[in-house]
Amino acid sequence: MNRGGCAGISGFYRELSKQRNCPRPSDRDKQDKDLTKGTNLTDAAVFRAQGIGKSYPGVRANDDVSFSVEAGEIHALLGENGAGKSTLVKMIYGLVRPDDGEMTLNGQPHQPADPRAARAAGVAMVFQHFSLFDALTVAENIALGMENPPHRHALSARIAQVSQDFGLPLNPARRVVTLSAGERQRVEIIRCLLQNPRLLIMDEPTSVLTPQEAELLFATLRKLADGGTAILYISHKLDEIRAHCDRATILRHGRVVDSCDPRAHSARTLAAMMVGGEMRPIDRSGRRTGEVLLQVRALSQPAPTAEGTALKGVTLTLRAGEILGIGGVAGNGQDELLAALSGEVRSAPGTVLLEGADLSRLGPEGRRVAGLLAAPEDRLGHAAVPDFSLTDNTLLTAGARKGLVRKGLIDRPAARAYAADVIRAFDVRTPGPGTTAKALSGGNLQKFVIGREVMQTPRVLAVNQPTWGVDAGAAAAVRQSLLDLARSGAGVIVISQDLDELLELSDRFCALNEGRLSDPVTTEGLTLDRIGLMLGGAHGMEVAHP
Amino acid sequence: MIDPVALFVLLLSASTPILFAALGELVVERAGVLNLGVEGMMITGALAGFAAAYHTGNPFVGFAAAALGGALIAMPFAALTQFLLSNQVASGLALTLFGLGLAALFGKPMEGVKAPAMAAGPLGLNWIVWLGLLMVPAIWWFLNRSRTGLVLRGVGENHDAAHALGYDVRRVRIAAIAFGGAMAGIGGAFISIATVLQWTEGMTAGAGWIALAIVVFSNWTAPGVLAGAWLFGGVTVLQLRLQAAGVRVPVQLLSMAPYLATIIVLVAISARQKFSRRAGTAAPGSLGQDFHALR
Amino acid sequence: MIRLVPRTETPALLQVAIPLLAVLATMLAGGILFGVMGYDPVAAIKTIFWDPLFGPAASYSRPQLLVKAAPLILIASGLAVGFRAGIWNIGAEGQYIVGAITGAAVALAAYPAQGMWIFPAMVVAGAAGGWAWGMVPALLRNWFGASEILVSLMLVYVAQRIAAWMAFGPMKNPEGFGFPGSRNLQQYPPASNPELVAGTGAHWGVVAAAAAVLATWFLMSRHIRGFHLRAAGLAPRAARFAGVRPETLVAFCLGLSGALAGMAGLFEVAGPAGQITDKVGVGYGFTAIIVAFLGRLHPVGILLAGLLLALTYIGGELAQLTMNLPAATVQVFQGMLLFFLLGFDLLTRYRIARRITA
Amino acid sequence: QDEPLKVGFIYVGPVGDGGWTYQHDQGRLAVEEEFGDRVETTFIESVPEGADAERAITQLALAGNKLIFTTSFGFMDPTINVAAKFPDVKFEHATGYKRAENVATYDARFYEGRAVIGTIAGRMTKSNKIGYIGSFPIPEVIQGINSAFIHARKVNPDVEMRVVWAYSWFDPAKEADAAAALLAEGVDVIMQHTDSTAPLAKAQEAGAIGFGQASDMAAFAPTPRVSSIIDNWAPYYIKRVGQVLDGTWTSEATWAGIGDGEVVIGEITEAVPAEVKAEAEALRDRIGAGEYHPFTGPLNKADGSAWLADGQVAKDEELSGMNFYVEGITAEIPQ
Ligand SMILES: Nc1ncnc2c1ncn2[C@@H]1O[C@H](COP(=O)(O)OP(=O)(O)OP(=O)(O)O)[C@@H](O)[C@H]1O
Ligand SMILES: Nc1ncnc2c1ncn2[C@@H]1O[C@H](COP(=O)(O)OP(=O)(O)OP(=O)(O)O)[C@@H](O)[C@H]1O
Ligand SMILES: [Mg+2]
Ligand SMILES: [Mg+2]
Repeated sequence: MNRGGCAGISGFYRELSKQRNCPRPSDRDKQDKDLTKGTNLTDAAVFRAQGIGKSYPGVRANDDVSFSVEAGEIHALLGENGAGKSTLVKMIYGLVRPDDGEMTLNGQPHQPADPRAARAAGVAMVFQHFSLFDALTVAENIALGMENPPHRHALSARIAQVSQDFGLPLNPARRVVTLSAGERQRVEIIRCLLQNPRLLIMDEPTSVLTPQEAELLFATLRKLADGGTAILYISHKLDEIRAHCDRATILRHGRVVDSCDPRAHSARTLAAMMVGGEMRPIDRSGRRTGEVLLQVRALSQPAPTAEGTALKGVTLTLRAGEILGIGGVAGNGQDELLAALSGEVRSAPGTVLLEGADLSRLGPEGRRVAGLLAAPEDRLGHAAVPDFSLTDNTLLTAGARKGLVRKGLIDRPAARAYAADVIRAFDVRTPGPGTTAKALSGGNLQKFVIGREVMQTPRVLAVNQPTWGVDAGAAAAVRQSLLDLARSGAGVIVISQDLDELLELSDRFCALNEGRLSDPVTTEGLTLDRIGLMLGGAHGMEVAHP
Repeated sequence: MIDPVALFVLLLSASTPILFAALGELVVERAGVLNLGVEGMMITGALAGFAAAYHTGNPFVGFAAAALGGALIAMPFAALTQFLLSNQVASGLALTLFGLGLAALFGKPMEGVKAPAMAAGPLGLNWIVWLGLLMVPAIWWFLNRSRTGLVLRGVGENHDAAHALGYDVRRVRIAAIAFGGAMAGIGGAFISIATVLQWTEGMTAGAGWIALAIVVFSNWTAPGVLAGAWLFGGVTVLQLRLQAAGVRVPVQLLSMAPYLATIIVLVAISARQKFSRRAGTAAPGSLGQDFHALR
Repeated sequence: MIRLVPRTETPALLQVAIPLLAVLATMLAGGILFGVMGYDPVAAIKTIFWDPLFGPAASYSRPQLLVKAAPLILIASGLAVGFRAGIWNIGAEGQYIVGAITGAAVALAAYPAQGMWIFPAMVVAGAAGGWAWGMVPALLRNWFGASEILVSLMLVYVAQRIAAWMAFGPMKNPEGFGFPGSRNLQQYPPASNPELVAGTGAHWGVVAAAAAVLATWFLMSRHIRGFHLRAAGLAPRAARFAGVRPETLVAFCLGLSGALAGMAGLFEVAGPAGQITDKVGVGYGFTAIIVAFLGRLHPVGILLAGLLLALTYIGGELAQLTMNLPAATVQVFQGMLLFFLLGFDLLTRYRIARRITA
Repeated sequence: QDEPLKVGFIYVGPVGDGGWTYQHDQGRLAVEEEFGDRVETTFIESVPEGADAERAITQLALAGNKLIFTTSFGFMDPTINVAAKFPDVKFEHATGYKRAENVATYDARFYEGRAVIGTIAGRMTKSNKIGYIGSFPIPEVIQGINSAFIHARKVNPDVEMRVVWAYSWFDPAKEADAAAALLAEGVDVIMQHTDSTAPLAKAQEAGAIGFGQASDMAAFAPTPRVSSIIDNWAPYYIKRVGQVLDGTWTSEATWAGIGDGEVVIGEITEAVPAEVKAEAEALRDRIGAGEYHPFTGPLNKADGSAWLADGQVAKDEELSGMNFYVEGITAEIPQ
């Protein structure tokens, strides 16, 4: 076990890769390559794409994309939301057929009719969103991802074997619904490994992982790469890419705009390449903290679902003009804490107070009226109704404070005007307030959701993962708007797994761990080591020794 | 007073139509499709089977035709729900209306004639009764041990994931719907060919709805379906048997019992899922949801 | 090759055009069917769709459209609210039956008293009965997570058996020579639900149906609660975030649709049907699901769909009468109508595009 | 020649039910045959009892039908209601008890036929157990059970009667289960007052015998169907249509039986010994000739209380509300 140790969290703290005070996983792995059955270590391209194009109605998702991935290489695919990364890898995996261009795999033409053909040709893929079957067992899930799985018992034995070899222990008989996010990812990876892929594709695999899990993933990937597998890796986490990838191909508006060695560039320059312009630095100036706005006192709550986390005695204080950052790895109670703040879950009397008034028993509407607003993590389906227009989506939260709803009656012109205001003020790129939320790209919808809350001039705004899966440009805009809100005298709580974001935004920092909130520390001068200790050996993680 | 063995034999025949229909619906629901058109498919099978048996003089040809008829009448439902992404509840109700009406129309020439008698199978039970019993382990094996069954469960559990892995969700579902139609058809034909030996309008008299209840009662398992079919068949047979023996029974109350039992079982399995960390119900994850993949 | 592309916005015209298209397609397919069966297709279609409205006996059948459509519209209005919120009450038939029983129970208990209070009390009792029957699946879903689709469906059968029990036992008419069935409420004026204006077919149920259409229209398109309901149907978590309590929503939707169905049952048993028999449930609860979908879950659509379905029933009877078309034709017809509607409905959510090729 | 007389029929089931409705439609066809161009008949089938019935009857009246037969008990109140609105239209309601100036009622003395087949049953049973599948515990069905039992006992004092209520007029699967339950009880003759052939099919499987009900069910002859009790509405319909045509129609309550040809005993097959056949036919003829009433004393009720004294004949009013078994039937009538 390696709980909270140096190697365990080093991958998460991007800076550590520079500090080199821990050996990189790949360095360690190079010492025992024999674990993998590597055969081909030549640098010939395993996969090559030539002039690939794909159109969707109104969008040229990929245009004349050419690049190659070599054996033993971890190759990053970078780009803004909607740049065409997922489309590209779906074509390689046979889920989408390219309109034009050619692909070769191991020198052979690669035109998979469906994913099964792609798998037969040696391509394996881990998806952006899990492609697992909750009610089925691990073994069944893996069998479904293989062309000719061995008999049940033999398969279980092989799963046990391979998962041991790669240090990713898994019980083949467990039902997936009982597994943690990290364990689920293991299932996907083992499913790929069992096929001895020539090319392994990973589409944003780390967005759901704890740092330890991510670290373990990279160790595995490096092992595979050293064994000769070509790996195509998609992520928005630039530092992660800089730490672990050998090469990067950058897409913008469906076209390849650059190709580079990510280790040779800073995150900022990479982001600039993606966006095609310089990023404006964040302005933190001009804030001062004032009186206490929000108090949370010994908030305890049972886990809402079997998969959820209980909150245990969460206590915090938030002042006017202050941004409180709450860090921690996913699944430690972030969603539950936000729900307790937003009022989706009511808590015991006296646990949530805004400017002295007890809001604990109020629902979301009551709390909004009082001035406590929130924006949950999942924008599509939680913060917004995908099938509603943006106008209707304003009614979701802004009805009372913006006078869009009076005595229960909806004032639609007012709602439309407010939606237009948000769109204008937050530079939401969309045809207009009549557009459905699901038609917006992730970053634009996030700007709209944050804007909808910010423009209601809340006393306190709590946000969860405000920039999750959002590209660099939109992320910067969202962060700036939170800073501006705090400058205007409101209190802001930012719950995030992105420590950079927290360090950038917050005045004080707490860690959420297994539903417990640590005491706050001032961010100024806070070191990553210190944060690592605060996050304290994340829950239930097994980190195998290589 | 009442011979339990004899009672059991009664129960076997009585439960056969609903057993077939429910086993078929089980497979359909396991593939993630809720088809409320069982009654329409049963009556179609009852007519198609009867007509074929009458014209060929061979009851077994009749059952084959019933399977075909049931599968065919399910195809508009399949097309609607799989290609046109229509609501499954409404489409199923439409299928019931359509099947009942169509069978009544096309059944006019079949009125008043008698089906060829069926030779009894082992132990004096109808061959189709045996076939039904055999289908229980067969479907259990298919669902839990076969590769195709695994794919089918995968499709029913999470159609997006199944699609991402390259399985043709629609094709699996259409095949399952056809199978469900065929099984319902055989169940219906058991009534016309083996039980009544005649065709009459509306002769399935609501058996299809009972089949739907049984699938829920079974918690989506083949042995559970057998238990459910026996419970429903058993309560009917038992109350009739008690009446025949001169015992006074509260018929109306007893006939509610299976439905109440189904509700209780449903509540129990749902509660187990809700309150325990282990997954309780085996209700397929994508049951009743539309699937649409863009390529 | 053609392919489907999701729409981001549905043109308003389509909402109207699609049901019309479905009706036309049904006429066409039905015409072919009639032709194959050896009937004159044009005459058959005319008899079913035209004669009830403008035929020789239209002055009678037009009001009858209201009588037939009223329970369908009343029930469907309630169901559609729930369907919009993603709550699938398919047990309205049971709620209808229970409402009829509890409503009639008040009248039978009061018999032979006279009083203005009796009918209003029956309406309340009918609504309460339906409401209570709808609350069973609601509570079981809220407490245990049991599927309301299945529980409400099961409760239909239980209700049917209760009706039979009542008709043969507790509610049997003591002056009915041992025949099953309760007293006829039409013959007990304080409890009857007669035509309000002679020759219009309008009884209190029609009034209630009209009120339900108006009220649900107001709720769904003007009121924030209706907005919340729609949000809950599309994105339950978002609705919760907006301030909707899922439990309240489930109880509200099942309670509302149950109460409306129960009221429909009461108006029917006190009016056109007259008495509790074992066949008091004649399928209005199931047909109302079809009406709700035909009406695209919109109150105005439901109003029209209810009338349309009533038209096919009455037209179907006329076609039997004048052309000897078998009764089953109506079922086939309704089945086709629904099939076509569901099929064309796709066009509201997706548009058809030609596959773009290189 | 003036306009043909238009005659309408309302059926509770589909014409193709092979039972009750089928037989009424046979009666309608007989009317057409009899009067040819002078009449024009129409029908509406599968009309639910209740709200829809009133409308369907009205439609018939509006369509110009001057004589309307409403052929199910559940149409009683709707018939009366519509009749009040159409005083110049004549109505005939089957099996009900409410009449009006222009509403007549008619019914058949099915119990007369039950007496005949009860005799055959009593003679034919070897196990001395006769099974009876009842639809609903209503007077008409109870008359039939009593009549069948009385006459079976007459020829076979050891006979016992087992009654099973299906609570349906037509549910083949349920009827089959009911028959199977009776057969399991050791019954070897099945009588039924439900409309499907399922009990006959079960009887055939078990080597027992049964009787056609409502229609002849000849497809099951010569065995298991050894005879049948047929509802034959044709004579009555022809008579009443004729009366309307010649203007002699009046509202009355008709309860006709074997004598009027309304209840017909289907052919008794060779599966029945000749002497039994003769005995049954003799009984049939005596009833038909009015020489014998199936409910003739001495008869006691099942609870032992006296009902009819020796030679006393049951009054029609008593029969039409019959809600008790006669002595010897041990079961209870469900309430
Ligand atoms: N099935 C589809 N139908 C229509 N347009 C699509 C479809 N899938 C993707 N697109 C469009 O293609 C473009 C590329 O999308 P893609 O999903 O490949 O982006 P991405 O780079 O993976 O973005 P992200 O970082 O958000 O995952 C987008 O503009 C998107 O709107
Ligand atoms: N099936 C689809 N049909 C049409 N457009 C699609 C489809 N799938 C995705 N898109 C569009 O693609 C764009 C990007 O989609 P994608 O799902 O890759 O991620 P996102 O929501 O932008 O961001 P992320 O998932 O990374 O948070 C969005 O504009 C979305 O509307
Ligand atoms: Mg994305
Ligand atoms: Mg993507």
